[in-house]
Amino acid sequence: MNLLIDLTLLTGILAIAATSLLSRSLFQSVIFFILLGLTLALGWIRLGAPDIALAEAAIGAGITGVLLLDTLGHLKKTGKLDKDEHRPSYPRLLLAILSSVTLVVLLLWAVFHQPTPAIQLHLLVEEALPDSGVSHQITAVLLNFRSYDTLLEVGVLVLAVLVGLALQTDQHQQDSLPGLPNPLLHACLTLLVPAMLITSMYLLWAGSDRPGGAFQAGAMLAAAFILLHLSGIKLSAQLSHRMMQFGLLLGFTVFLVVATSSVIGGRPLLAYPDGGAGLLILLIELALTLSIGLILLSLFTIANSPPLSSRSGGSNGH
Amino acid sequence: MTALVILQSLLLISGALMFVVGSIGLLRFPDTYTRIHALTKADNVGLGLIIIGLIPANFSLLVTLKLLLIWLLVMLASALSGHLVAWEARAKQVPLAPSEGESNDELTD
Amino acid sequence: MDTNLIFTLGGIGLCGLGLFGFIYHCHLLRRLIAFNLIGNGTFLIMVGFAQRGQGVTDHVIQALVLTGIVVAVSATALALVLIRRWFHLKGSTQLPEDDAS
Amino acid sequence: MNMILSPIPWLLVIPLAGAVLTMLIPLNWRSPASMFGLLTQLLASLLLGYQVSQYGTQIYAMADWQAPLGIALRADGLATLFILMSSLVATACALYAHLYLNLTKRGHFWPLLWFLWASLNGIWLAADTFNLYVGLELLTFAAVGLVAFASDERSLEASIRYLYAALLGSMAYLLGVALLYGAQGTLAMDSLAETWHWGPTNQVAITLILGGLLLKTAVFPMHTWLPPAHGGALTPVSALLSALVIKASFYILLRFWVEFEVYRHLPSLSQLLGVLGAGAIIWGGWMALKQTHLKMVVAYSTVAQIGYISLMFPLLTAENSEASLMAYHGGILMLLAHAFAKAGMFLAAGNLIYCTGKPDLASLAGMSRYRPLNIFAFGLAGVSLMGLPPSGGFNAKWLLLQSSFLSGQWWWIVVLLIGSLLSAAYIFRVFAYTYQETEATDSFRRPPITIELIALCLSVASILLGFLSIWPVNVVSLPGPFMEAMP
Repeated sequence: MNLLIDLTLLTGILAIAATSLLSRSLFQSVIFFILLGLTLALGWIRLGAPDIALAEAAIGAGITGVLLLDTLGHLKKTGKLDKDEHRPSYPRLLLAILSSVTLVVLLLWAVFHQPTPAIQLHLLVEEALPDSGVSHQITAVLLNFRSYDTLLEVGVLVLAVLVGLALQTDQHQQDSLPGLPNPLLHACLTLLVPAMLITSMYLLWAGSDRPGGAFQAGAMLAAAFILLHLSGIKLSAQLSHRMMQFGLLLGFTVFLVVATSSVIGGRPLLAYPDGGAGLLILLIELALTLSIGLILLSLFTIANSPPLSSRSGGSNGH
Repeated sequence: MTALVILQSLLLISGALMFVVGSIGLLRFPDTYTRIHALTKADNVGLGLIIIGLIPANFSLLVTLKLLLIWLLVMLASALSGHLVAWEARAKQVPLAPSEGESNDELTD
Repeated sequence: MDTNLIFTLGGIGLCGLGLFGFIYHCHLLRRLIAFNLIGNGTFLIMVGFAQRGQGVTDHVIQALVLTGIVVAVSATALALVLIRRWFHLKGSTQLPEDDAS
Repeated sequence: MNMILSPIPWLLVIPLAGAVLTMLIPLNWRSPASMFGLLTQLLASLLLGYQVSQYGTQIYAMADWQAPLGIALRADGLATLFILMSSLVATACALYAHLYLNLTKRGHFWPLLWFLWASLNGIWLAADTFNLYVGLELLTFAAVGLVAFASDERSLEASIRYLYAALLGSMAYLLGVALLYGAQGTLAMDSLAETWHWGPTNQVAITLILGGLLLKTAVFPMHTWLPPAHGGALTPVSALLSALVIKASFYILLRFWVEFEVYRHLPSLSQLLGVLGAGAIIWGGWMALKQTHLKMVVAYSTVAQIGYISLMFPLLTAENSEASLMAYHGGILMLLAHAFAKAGMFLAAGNLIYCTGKPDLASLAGMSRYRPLNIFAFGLAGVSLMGLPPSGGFNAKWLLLQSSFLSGQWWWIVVLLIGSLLSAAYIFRVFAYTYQETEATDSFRRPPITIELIALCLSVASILLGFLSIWPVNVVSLPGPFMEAMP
């Protein structure tokens, strides 16, 4: 029975992916890509990974989907979307088929000759879990055992926003998207947005002993912000530029300060003091949630703001 | 016990059928407005049936409340998005399908 | 055939499809979608393959995939910013066809 | 060892904090704050150099969790040398950028540079495969941002190409890491090496990892993204990219190659890498000879130089350990000499373009009379790239030649000779343009003397390396897991 469900999901995933890749209409491609994210979320549940399912649905399908759709809308609005889409050349098709077949064959060969792993990392995790300050293994890995990775990963998020900002010259420019003046939408927002905020906080809180955590909570927060943004209530207009920047960097800064303070205290980077791990993790996660929400919102609005007219001709101006 | 299982199965299957019907409607109906109708109505009822079918599976008050909350939120969201699509379509003056004519492919342009 | 193996195979399929699309298409948005397919496939392989080897739910690899998903969305957003600027400057959604990689 | 005195965490914390700080403070404070950061970075790298040469390889357990569970950092001789190299080159480029860019551009440059630096240090020190993935992505984003922020059409196109190639490369790397984890259940390099066994899974994993890293290093024939990106960026960025960024993926490649003893088990792969390197030397040199824009000549020269460095792989053979050691030293010296020479050359080229206001070779006419110091800097860098004595490049090529003799692979000698001739040709071609006297306009802009001196310092460093080669060779031969895995 479970096998049947798995195989159905597998077929569905592959069919949806193929449609998304090969569909003639770009709009259809994006829609099918979002659909793929949602189907994959079901797959993650089957794999026993509810945390990833949450992240996939919220970030992989939700935020990525909104970003893609929005860009598509922008390209359409500016006209002539499909005109310059001439068919790729024949050698390119050949190369594509050849390399993808090679990859698949190699991977299949690798997968069917899997040896038994010599190291069982999950045993080590279980052993160390009581000292980690949280009781949910994934949160323990993300914010304690491998917190260095997470620190750099938040750096990647900040960096993406930074590059976006660097490509705008005038940072105070408002984006061009007009809000939707729909009365029913605004009425529902008063109900939906608080519900989303509560869910986000719940996800954050749940992260210490159940599936959930800063990233899922941040994505939820970002969804609420984007919804508000789309309906015309612009957070970036409410907050000053400086406040916004501070909010973007808050999570990374708090993380870095906690990391560094342990060095000054004579312990390795990122080591939490005895007994304080749980509280510090919660503090970091709280700051991260807010920042991730704002970062994802900014990634959306930066992409949205009107690109500036190209600057002075020479690239090597002084 | 078996009666309960049969009832559950009936609810779940009919809920799934509602989804199927809704999807067929989405594909077959001629214009945006009727498609919204098919989608939202079938989904709300379908999800409702499935959720009622799930409640007795492992009864606890908390889970039941959560399931009902999910239903409520989905209904709210689908009503709202249905309304928005129709509103936008009207603003752009997407025409109603002529009673016998070709379908105008709104979703696939 | 257990669940882990099935989804590992699904991941391999996604990687293959994605790589095909990434090389075949010229349209930058389509290539971005293809990249995301490779990414999703890789994540499926990561979890499915690791859990197949370990025989239990492996929380370490799941945490890594969470990191990977966040990195992938940042990459997508960055690429979209660049694509939009490119579109604004050149009015085109693909790169000039000299010898695109 | 006292945890506060270890410079390892500071090598990561200072750049990351620098990035945050330079994003928050007003534009005109960003440079002074960064100068302070540069100074502390230099001090921290020197301290690390001292500690490693005194006490040997240092292991640093992040968050106090030991390796297979947590993430370990490892500062061995190789890592230390690269940290010192990146500190010196990045400092020079940063000073140059401070003088070269206007206030707004500078404001955006600093946070990107700090992120770039943090990721570089993170990669040099990493001893964990997944951590390397995150570091590579951080590096990619910073580098793409730096290319794109010249914000004209060419650099934008180059940055999109670069981003797509780099993303594909890191995905292949991640796929390889996934396979390794599935086969062995660990991500740490040390425990991977301990439990390594050459099954099909590991072979495929290594193939994917090498493929991805080769794409990111722009090894021929996957180099097409490199020349536009390195040639189209702003001058200090070009220097950073050519001197440091491509070295990061190469460094990871080398670590995998030696620590997992790939050379012992896949000798055919090492010959393939050598062939690709030979292709890069010849094709890159030939293309450099055909370019009409000065920076594109320098960019294609990078393609060729990557080829030289890749020649170290076929020479790292299990049969002849003496030849292998020589090839290893030669390759590392080549890499080091290239970092200094290419940074110096890009900066000198940027100065020349600044003077003429045009990027093409033909407008260089008269430059050797007008800016002799600059041409001298360009020439010194050229000497090292061509491999003329006395320079770092000469010593490196000499070691590679000897290693080819010793291991009996004479065909690489032919390649090295052809490559040297080609590089001499494209460098003298640039010179020929600067000596031309035309009656065209003689109104050149005068660059500040300081930015010319920075270029000169880097070029001189690449020559000095010829006299001081013994020091880096000793550092990279310090005992550690890496040297134990050497043939």
